[in-house]
Amino acid sequence: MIPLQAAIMGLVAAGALAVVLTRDLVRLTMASSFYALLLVVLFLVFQAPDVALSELVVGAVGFPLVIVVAIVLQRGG
Amino acid sequence: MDVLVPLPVVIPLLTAAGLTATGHFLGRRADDLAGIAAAAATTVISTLLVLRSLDHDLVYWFGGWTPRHGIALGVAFDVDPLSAVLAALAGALVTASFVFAWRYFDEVGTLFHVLMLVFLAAMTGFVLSGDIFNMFVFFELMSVCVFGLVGYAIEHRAPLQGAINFAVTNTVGALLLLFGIALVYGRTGALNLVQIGSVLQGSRPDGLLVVAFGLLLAGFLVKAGAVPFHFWLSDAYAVAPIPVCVVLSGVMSDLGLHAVGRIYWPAFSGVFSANADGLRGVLVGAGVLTALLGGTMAFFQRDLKRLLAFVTIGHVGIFLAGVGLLTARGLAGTTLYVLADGFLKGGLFLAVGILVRRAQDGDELRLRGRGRRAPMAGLAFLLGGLGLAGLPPFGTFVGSALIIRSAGDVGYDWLPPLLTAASILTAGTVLRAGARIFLGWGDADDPSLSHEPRAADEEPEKVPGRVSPPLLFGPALALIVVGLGLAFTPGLAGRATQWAQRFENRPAHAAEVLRGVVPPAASAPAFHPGAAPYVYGAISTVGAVAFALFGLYRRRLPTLLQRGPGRLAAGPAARLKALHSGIVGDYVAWVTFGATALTGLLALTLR
Amino acid sequence: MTRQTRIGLFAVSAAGLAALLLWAVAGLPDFGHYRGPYGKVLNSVAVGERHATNVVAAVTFDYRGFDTLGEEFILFASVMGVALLLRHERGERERLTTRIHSDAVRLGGAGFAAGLLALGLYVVAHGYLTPGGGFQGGVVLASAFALVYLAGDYRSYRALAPIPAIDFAEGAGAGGYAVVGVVSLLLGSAFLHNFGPLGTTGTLASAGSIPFLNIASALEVSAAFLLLFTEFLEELAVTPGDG
Amino acid sequence: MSYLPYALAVWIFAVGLYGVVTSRNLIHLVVSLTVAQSSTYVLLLSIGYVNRGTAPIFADVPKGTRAVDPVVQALTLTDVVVSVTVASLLLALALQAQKRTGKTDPDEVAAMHG
Repeated sequence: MIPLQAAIMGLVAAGALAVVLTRDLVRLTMASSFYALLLVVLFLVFQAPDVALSELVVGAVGFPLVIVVAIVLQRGG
Repeated sequence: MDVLVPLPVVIPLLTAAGLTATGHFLGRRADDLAGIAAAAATTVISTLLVLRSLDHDLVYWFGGWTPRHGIALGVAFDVDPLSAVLAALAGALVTASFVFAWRYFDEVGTLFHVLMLVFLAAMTGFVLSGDIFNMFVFFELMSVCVFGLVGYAIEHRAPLQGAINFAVTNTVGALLLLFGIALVYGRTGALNLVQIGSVLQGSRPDGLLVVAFGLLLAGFLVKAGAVPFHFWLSDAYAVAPIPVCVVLSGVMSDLGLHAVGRIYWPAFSGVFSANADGLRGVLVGAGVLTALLGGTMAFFQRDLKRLLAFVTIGHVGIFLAGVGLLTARGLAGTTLYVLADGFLKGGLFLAVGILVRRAQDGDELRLRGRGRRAPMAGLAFLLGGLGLAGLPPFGTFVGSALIIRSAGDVGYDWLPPLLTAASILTAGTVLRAGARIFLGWGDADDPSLSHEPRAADEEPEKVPGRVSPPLLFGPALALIVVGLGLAFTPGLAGRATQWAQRFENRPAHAAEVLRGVVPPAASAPAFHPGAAPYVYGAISTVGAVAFALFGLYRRRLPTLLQRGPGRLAAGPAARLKALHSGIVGDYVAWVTFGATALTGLLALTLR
Repeated sequence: MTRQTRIGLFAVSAAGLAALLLWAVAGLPDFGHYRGPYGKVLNSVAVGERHATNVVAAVTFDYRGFDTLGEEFILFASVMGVALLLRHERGERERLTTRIHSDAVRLGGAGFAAGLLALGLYVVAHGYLTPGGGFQGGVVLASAFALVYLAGDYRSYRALAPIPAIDFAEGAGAGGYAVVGVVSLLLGSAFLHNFGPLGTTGTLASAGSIPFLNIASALEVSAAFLLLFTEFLEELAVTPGDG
Repeated sequence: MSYLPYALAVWIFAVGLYGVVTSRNLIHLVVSLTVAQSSTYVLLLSIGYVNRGTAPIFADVPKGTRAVDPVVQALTLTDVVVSVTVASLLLALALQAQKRTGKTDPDEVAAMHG
């Protein structure tokens, strides 16, 4: 294991907790996108570029888009 | 390789895709016709697969990737009669529900048919697959189809609750399953079930294997609806449209249990062979608990769909106990039981559907005596209830006879009375509802039954135009008759036992799948049920009728009798009902608890 | 069950489950020392057998192509499910808001969407050579269309992406994947058997029928995400009516 | 130290489930569920990792270079799709629940019990 791997794993561990503990919806969207980006980096470090690309397009772009719509609607927008 | 093997998955998928692509341009009835045709074709081909695999498995390697040096490179279907027959059951139930649903879902265009067809393909794929990750894919495919179908009645609150609870708990179940798969892959470097078994040959059950198996079990039992993973089931089945319930209750729950047998025998039976007693104790114990809880909760329902949902849970418990005996006879008996029971429950749900369509209501008490105008549905209720009770020699009797004998083989003589008690509870409750609705028997009110929102509201609004009665009664009675009559297939019990023994013989199975060595055909052992199953069948039937009468006229019993035991039972019953809170957070906590308890118990008994 | 009871039940169970899981993962090979035969064999034979330089793509579209068929239909079924759940009842009327944006925003958005479109096509096309493929490229393509909504308005979005056309693409993509499998059957080999000419390793014209599966899944995925975006965005444009 | 990545997966799983169980908002519940799901990506990919191995893509490297396991990556790709589909279906349900009942708290959406 190299320090880079340990560091990014630590960030992912903290990121997961941060997402779950965020109760404000707008912040939640940002936190979950950020968490997805952390996962992307982790997957790159794990030599999985295909998975990283998937996580990037889904977790950091596609899914937040849907969530934003859901939040706008939930707030009666 | 047999060209028919992929078709039960491919035909419904292609039809679904075709309907989606062309649905906007075709006539109104195209979806009904195409759906019925595809589901019927799937049924026929699955039945042909049963007949073709009588003597040996049909192993099919997708992409033509046959194993090299015992290492599977691709994904395999491993077809044996006990699996193919469940695929046929799924096909038959979907066909019946399409016929029943003729013009039922006009409002949503092709969406209902498309989702049901993909759901059918997912079930056949799940049951035929011999690859553990492929099973996960089909497990998820089943779930995803059902999320939408359960929540069909979006304008009401209960269906949304049912769909959310289903989606979240089943996703957590799938996560447990995938965790288990990852652990197994990390240890063995294999995903093919038989190859996993070969790699694990001679391994001791260490922490990884015990926990991995526990997680796989937990995942499948969430789908099956075993205690304490069952909470989502009653919520979801109570609100899904009737044609969907037929399939959910008739076959999907049972597939989770079939999967338990399917992963245990090829992959894990070698590892756990020395400690099979402990595993048996855990599985049968969970089964008995589930059976009694399901039967008890069914008794307290007045909404017919929710009542049948708890009946489903009760029978899942019986099947879990049957599979959990870990014998060929137990497996064979369970499959035959599942088959007859699937047809009967399907028929019962359709009978409820007829009532809901006629009377715009699905509540036992409000429907009291109002079923007289639908005598065919009443007939379906009576026959279905008696069939569920295991009236010899009909319906579920053969399966339950095999399970009873198998319990004796492993020294579990206490099991048959408990399972009989469970089927008295479930069948008695069905008969009670039937007698109240179709004969007008019993009291008009019973405050101990749970009050639920009107089920009629969850069905599509009044169907445009008249639907000819045979389209409604036909499928219901056909399912009941098939369910009752299957038991008369000559030599069924013996042949099914022989098929199950092919699971037991792991080395021969491994050689067949990984090296293409076709085993010599074995002759079917004769099965003589002996006197005990008949006695239990008679007790169960008489008990069910008596229990139905008790349910109807309980409040006319002498006050003394009502007070004492009634008081004693009231407290625990209320607490039990309160556990079914309908809140998803509770359910996920229960799933976590169940996974921990199950895995922990396995760790205690298997090491 | 009160919230406290629930959280208590969960805390105890989750602690137990975590302990069991940690016990289990201790039995895995040390991190970085994996020796499983499956992946090793594929890494050594896939490029030679399939002329695809991306072994992950060879696994998803060939060795385990059947899993991917299931995956395509998971996406397919979920989009159908979303369409079923977000369908509009009679009485709900559309609120056709025309958002006013400056031409600069529209132009910029359109340019960005065109760029995304090109990127998506590239990612799709090179999937079996380098990272990427039908799924990732498909999502990018769908995002390009969604951008048209954000930059322009709902009406031009709907004109660009009419529902029957997307439905057709959705069915054709998912069905196309299965059809490629059926073609193998008709040619007398196993379902999803790779039948095309394998071509020269490292070029676009390689890997046999993998490119067909790749294109089918790109079509399916972009249509699926487009439908998904449309269904959700449509919710914004609709208000519950009186009936 | 060599089990740290696996422990990370267990941690993410537990954290995600905690979010699901304690959630007061359906959207938050869905996001927590995707977090829990991401634990399986981490577990699968770390199982297949090989020290000093390259990605299983042999475009620019000589054949026979030591590479990480491609199968777990294919499985994870499927898993990512599963996660996003389940999440979008649940969001659709959450939207309807809010639209029909005005409730966003999963504890309050329940209509039937017992």
